[in-house]
Amino acid sequence: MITDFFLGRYPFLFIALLLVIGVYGMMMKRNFLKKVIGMTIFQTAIYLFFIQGAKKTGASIPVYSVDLGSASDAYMNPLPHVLVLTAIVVGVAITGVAISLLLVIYRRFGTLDEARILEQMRESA
Amino acid sequence: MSHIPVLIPLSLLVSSLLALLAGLRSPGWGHKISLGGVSASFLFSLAGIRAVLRDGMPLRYALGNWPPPVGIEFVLDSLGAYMTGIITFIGVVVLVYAPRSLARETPGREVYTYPAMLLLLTGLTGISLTGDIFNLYVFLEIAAIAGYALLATGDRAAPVAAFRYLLIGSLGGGFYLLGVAFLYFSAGTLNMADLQARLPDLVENRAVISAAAFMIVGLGVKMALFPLHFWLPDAYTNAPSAAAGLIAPLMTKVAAFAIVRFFLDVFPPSFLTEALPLVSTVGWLSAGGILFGSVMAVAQKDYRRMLAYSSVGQIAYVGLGLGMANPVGMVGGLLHILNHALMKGCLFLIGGSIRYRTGITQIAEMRGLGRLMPWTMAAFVVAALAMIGIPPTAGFFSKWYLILGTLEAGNWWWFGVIILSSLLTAVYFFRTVEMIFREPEEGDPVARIGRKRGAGVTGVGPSPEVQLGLGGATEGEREAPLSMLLPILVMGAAILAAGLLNVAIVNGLLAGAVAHAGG
Amino acid sequence: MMHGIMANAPLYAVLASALAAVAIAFTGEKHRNLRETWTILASLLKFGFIAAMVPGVLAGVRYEVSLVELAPGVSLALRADPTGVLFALSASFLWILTSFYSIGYMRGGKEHKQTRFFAMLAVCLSATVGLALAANLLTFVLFYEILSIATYPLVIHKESEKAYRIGRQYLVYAITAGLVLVAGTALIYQAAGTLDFQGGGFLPPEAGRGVLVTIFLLFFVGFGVKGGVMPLHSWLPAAMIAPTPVSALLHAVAVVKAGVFGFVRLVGFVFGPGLMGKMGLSTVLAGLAAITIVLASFIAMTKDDLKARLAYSTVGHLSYVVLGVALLTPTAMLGGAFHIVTHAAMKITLFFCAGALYVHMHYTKVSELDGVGRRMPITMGAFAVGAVGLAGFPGTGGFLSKLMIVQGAAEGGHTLFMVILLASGLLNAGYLFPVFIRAFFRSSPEHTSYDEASWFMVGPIVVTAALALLLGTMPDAIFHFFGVASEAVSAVVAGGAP
Amino acid sequence: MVERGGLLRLVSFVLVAFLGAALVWGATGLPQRGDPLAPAAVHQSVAVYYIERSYEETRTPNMVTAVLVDYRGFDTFGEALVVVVAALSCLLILPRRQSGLREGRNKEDRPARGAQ
Amino acid sequence: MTSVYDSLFLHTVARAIVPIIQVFAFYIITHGHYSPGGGFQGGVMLAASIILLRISLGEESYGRFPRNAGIVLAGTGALCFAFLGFVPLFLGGSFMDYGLELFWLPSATAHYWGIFLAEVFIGLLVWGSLMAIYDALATGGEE
Repeated sequence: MITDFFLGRYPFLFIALLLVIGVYGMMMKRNFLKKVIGMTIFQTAIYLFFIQGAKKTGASIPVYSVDLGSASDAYMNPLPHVLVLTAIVVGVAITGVAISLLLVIYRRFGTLDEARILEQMRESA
Repeated sequence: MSHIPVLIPLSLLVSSLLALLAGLRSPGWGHKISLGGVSASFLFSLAGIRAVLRDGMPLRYALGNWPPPVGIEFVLDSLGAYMTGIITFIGVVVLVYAPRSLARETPGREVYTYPAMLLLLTGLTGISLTGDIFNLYVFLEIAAIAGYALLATGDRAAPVAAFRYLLIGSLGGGFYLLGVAFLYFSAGTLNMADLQARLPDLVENRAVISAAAFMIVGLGVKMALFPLHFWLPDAYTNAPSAAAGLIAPLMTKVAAFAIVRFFLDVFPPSFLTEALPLVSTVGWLSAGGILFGSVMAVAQKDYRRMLAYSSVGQIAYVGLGLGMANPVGMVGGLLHILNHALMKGCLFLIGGSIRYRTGITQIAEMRGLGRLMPWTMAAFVVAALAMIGIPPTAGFFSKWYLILGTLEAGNWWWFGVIILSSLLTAVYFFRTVEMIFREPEEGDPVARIGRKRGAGVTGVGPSPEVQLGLGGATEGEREAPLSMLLPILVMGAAILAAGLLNVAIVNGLLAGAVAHAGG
Repeated sequence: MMHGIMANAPLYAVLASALAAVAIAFTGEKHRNLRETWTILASLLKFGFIAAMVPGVLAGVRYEVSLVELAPGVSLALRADPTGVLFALSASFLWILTSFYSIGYMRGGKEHKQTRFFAMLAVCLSATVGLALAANLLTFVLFYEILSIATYPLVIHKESEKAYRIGRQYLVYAITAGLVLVAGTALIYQAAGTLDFQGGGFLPPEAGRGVLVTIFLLFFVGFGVKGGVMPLHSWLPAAMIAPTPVSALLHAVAVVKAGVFGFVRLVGFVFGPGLMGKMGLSTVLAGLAAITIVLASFIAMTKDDLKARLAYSTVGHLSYVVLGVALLTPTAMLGGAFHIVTHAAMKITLFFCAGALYVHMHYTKVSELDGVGRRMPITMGAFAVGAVGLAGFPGTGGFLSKLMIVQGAAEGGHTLFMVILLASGLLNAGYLFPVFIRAFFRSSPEHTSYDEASWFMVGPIVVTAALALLLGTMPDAIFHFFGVASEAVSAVVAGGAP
Repeated sequence: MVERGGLLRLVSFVLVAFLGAALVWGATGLPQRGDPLAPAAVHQSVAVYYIERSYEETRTPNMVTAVLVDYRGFDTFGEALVVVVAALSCLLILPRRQSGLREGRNKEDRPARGAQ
Repeated sequence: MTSVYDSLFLHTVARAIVPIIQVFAFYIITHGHYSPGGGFQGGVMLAASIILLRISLGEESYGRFPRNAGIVLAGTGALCFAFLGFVPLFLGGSFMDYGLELFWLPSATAHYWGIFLAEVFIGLLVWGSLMAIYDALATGGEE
C-alpha cells in the first residue's frame, strides 16, 4: 500500500505540499501582496494536480501524427490540458484584479500591511 | 431544438459587450443597452419557465451540437428555470434603479459598471443552467470577478473588503476545482447526468468522497456558510447601493443553489446523507449561522451592516432546508432563495434610496424618515415583515415549509432555531421601524432636510406621489426619484405576490425537482 | 349554491374596511371630513354585509369564499358559520359606534396622526372579521398576525417614551404568540394533514398524547397572550396607554376577544369537546381561567386609575368565556359564546364613559369622580348600567350569560367553579359600583350644573348601554345574537362541518 | 486574522496540515500516475473519443486545440469572457484619473453631504 | 509622461524587437492547429509587445495605441467570438456549431476554419484585455 503509493502517487505529496504552502501564505502573511503570491502558489498546485492526471505511460503528446495513427493509448489525455489552460487563464484574470485592488488599497492607505490598514479603518470609523 | 437555454445568458453577454463599446462612445447608451439586454433575458427566462411547465421535462441543449459527454450541455430544468427567473428579475429591477444611485455614489464609472453587472448576471445564469461541472466553475469565476470589482467601487474601505472577498473566493473556487479534478479522474467525465449515472458504483472511492467534501467546502465559501462567512459583512457594508442590491440577493443564493444541484443531480443523495454526513453537517452549520447572523444583526448600528449580517443568517435557511434532506424542507430552502432575494434586494435598494436622499446610513439617524419618504418606508415595512415571517408576506411561507421540514426530520433543535431567529429578526427590524416612524427631532438629518427642501412638490421635480398621480402628499415629504422608487415598490409588491402564489411556484417548479431528495 | 352579491359576502365584509384603510391613507389629514366619511361608510357597509348573512346562517346556509391556496391543500378561505358570525357581528356593530365616538374623541382631544389612527383601526377590524370568519387554521393565524401587527401603531399612538416601551413589550408578546401559533399550526398540519375547522374537532386522537399536549400548550400560549389569561396578561393593562377608543374597541372587543375566540375555535373545532375532556386538558384550561377571574377582580379593586381598573376587569371577564368553553357542557358553552357579545356591549360602554370623562373633564382616577354624576348624568348613568350588567344583575346581558355558565358548571358537576362564578359576581360589584356611587351620591362644589361631553361621544354611550340592557331582557330581539350563539354551540355539539 | 498569536498560528497550521492530508488521502483513491487504464483514459471516457475522432472530425492535429476551441468551445468562450471581465474590472477599480470625479448628469445627483 | 526607463538603447531595441514579437505572435495564433499554441498564448505575446512599447516609448506609444484601444479591442474580439458562435445558430444549427455544411465546405473543414477564426478572435481579445489591464494599472486610479 505505502510502497505502491510512493511508486504511483508520489506527485500528490508535492502537490499537497505546494497547496499547503499557498494556503498557509494566504492565511498567515500580513502583507496583502504576499497573500496574492500565496494564492498563485495555491492555484499552481491545482494546475499541477490536473496536468499530472493526463500522463499515460508510453504515450506521446496529444498532437495527431500520422505514424501514431489514432490509437487511443498512443496519446496522452488531452482533456486535462484543456481544463488546465482554462484554469490558468482564470487564475491570471483573478491575479490581475487582485493587483489592481492592491493598487487602490495602497493609494488609499499608503500601505499593504493588513494590521496597519485595519488600524486606519478602525480610526476612521 | 429550442434555443432558450443558451439565449438567456447570451442575451446578457452580448448586450454587456455592446453596452461596453457603446458606453465608451456615449455614456448614456451603456445603460439603455444593458437594460434592454436584461429585459430580453428576463423574457427568455419567462419563456423557459413556460416551456418547462408545458413539457414537464428539462430542455437540454447540446452546445456546438456535440452529444453531451463529448461537448458541453445546458440543462434548463425546473430548478434552472426558477433560478434564471429570479436572477433576471432582480437584474431588471436593479438596472432600472441603478443610474441615479450610481451617478451619486460612484460618479464617472458607469461606463464599466453596467457591463460588469451584466457579466455578473451572465455568470449567475450560466451557473444555474449548465450541465457540466467544469463549465460551472468557469461561470462561477466570471460572476465572482465581476462581483469583486463591483463591490470594490464603494466607500473608502471597500477595496480592502473586496480584496479579502477575492482571496477567500479564489480559495473557494480552487477547492471546487480540486473537487472537479477528483471527480474527473475517478469517474472520467465532467457531465452532470453522466456523473449521476456513474457515481453510484464509486461511492466507496476515497477520491469521490474527498471530491464531494472539497466541492461543498468550496461552494460553501461562496455561499458564506457559517464559519466561512466572515468576508461578507464588510463587503456588503461598503459596496455601492446598486451593486449591493444586485449582489446581496443573488451571489450567495446561486452558490447555495449549486450545492443543492450537486446534492440532487450529481451525487447520489443517499451518499451525502449516509455514507458521509455532509448534508447534515451543512444543516448544523447553517443552524449555527442562522443564530450567529441574527444575533450579530441585532448588535449592528449601521443599516447596511445589519442587513449584511441578516444575510448571513438568511442564506443559512437555504442550507438548513438542504440539511433536512427531505422534500418539504428542501422546498422551504429553495423557496427561501426567491423570497430572500426579493426581501434583501428590496431592503438594500431602500438603503440606497435613503442614502441618496439623505446620506444616512446609521439606524440611529433614521428618525423621521417615515414622514420624509412614506412610500419607500411602506415598502420597508412590508420587507421587514417578510423577513420576520408575518403572513401573508413571502417570508412566512418559506419558514412554514422549513418548519414542516424540521417536524418531518424530527429535529426539534432546528425547529427551535427557526422560531428563535424569527424573534431576533423581529427585534432588529422593529427597532428600525420604530426609529423610522418617530417624529424627527431638532438636529436630526431628516429634520434638516425637511426644512432645507420643504415639501416635495417644491423640491427638485414633483414628488413621486404627484408623478404617480396618487395625491395625498403630506408636508415635508421628499421621496427618492421615481426611477429609484418604482423598483422598490415593485419589489414590495413582488414580496406579497410571491407569498400568495407560493403554492403555484412550489407545485410547478420545486416539488417535482426535490421529490427524490433523501431517498 | 348562492348567487348574487351574497355569494361572496364574507369576502366583502373583510375587504370593506381594508379598502377603507387605503382610502383613508390616501385622503390624509387635509380632508378630515372626507376621511371620516370613509370610516363611517366602511363600518356601515361591513356591518350590513355581516348582518345580511345572519338569516341565512340561522337557516343553516354557510357562505363560503375560497381564494388562493396558501399551502398545499390549505387555501385562504372564509366561511360564515354561526360562531364566526356571532363574533363578527358584535365586533362590526360596535365598530360603527366606535367610529362616531372616536371622531368625537380624536377631535375633542386634538390628537396627532389621526390618519394613521383611523387607517389602522380599519385594518384591525378587517383582521378581526377575517379571523372570525376564517375557515381554516392557517387563515385564522394569518389574520391573527395581521391583527397583532396592526395594533402596534395604535398602542404607541401617544409616541411618548413610555408608549414606545409598552409598544415593545406588546410586540414581544404578540410576535412570540404569533410564532408559537405558527409552530402549533405546523404540528397540527403534520398530525392531521388538514387545517379546516370541524365542529367537534378534527385532530385524530391517534396522534399521540405527547403531540396533542404540545399542540395544546403552544396554542394555549398563542391565544392566552391575546386572551389575557394569567400569567400571560401583563401587556393588556399596560396597553391601556392607547387612546380610549382603541382600549374600548380593541382591548374590550376585537383583539382580546380574538384570543378568546381562538380558544372557542380550539376547543370546539380543532380538538373538539370529546378529545379535550378525554385528555383532561379542559380541566387545566378551566382551572387557569377560574384563577384568572378571581385574581383579576382582586387586582382591579386595588387600581385607582379607571382605565386600569376596567382593563383588569376585562382580563377577568375574558376568562369567563374561556371557562364557559372549557366546561364543555352545551349550556356553559352557550353562556361563554353569548358572554362574548354581552361583555363586549357592557365593557365598551364603560370604556366610552371613561373616555368621555377624560376628554371632557380630564379625569383618569376613580378618586376624582366625586359628584361628577350631577354634571354628566347620562354618561355616569350609562356607566352604572354597564357596571350592573358586568356584575350580573338580573335584567342585564351579563346576568343571562353568567347564569348559563353557572348552569353549565352545575350540569358538569363542577361545584367549585359555580362558587367561584357567583363570588366573582360580587367582586365585580365590589370594584365597579364605587365608581358611580361616588359619582352620584357624593357631592362636590365644582359639579353643580349639567354639562355633558359632545354628542359624538354621548350618543354611542347611550346606544351601547341600551344594547347591554336589551341583550338581557330580549336577547334575540336585535340581530338574533342569542339564536346565532345557540346555533354555534349546536354546531360544536353536533359535529360535522360548521 | 490580525494578531498572529501563537494559538492562531497553531490552529491555521493544523488546518492547512489537515487540508494537505485530506488531499493525499483522497489521492490514494485515484488511479496510479500514468496508468493507461485510468477511468479518465479508458473507453467510456470522453478522452478516448477526442483522441480517436478529433482529427477526422475537425482536421486539427492538435487535439488540445480541437477540444479547447471546438468540443468544449463554450468553456473557452467563458474563459475568454473571464479575461474580458478582468480587464473590465481593472478599469472599473482604477478609473482614469481625469474622469475620476465627473458630476452626475442630473443636477441633484451631485454627492450630498454624507453620501460618501 | 515620457518613460522613466527612457534610454536610446532601450528605444532602439524596442523599436526593432516589437515587430518581430508581433509576427511571431501571429504565427503562434495561426499555428495553434498543428503545435502547442493558439489564441491565448499569441494574444499574450501581442500584449507583451505593446507593453514593451509603453515601457520604452512612454507617452509616445499612446499615440499609436490610445488608452481606450485595449478595452475596445477586447470588447470587439469578444463580440466577434460571440457572433461567430451565433452564425450557425442563425443558419439553423446550435450555438457554436462550427460543423455546419456551409456552401461547399465539408463539415470537418468547416470545423477547421471555425477553430481558426475562434483562435484569431481569442487572440485579439486577450491582446486587448491585457493591454487594458496594463494601462489601468499604469495610468489609472483616483486622486
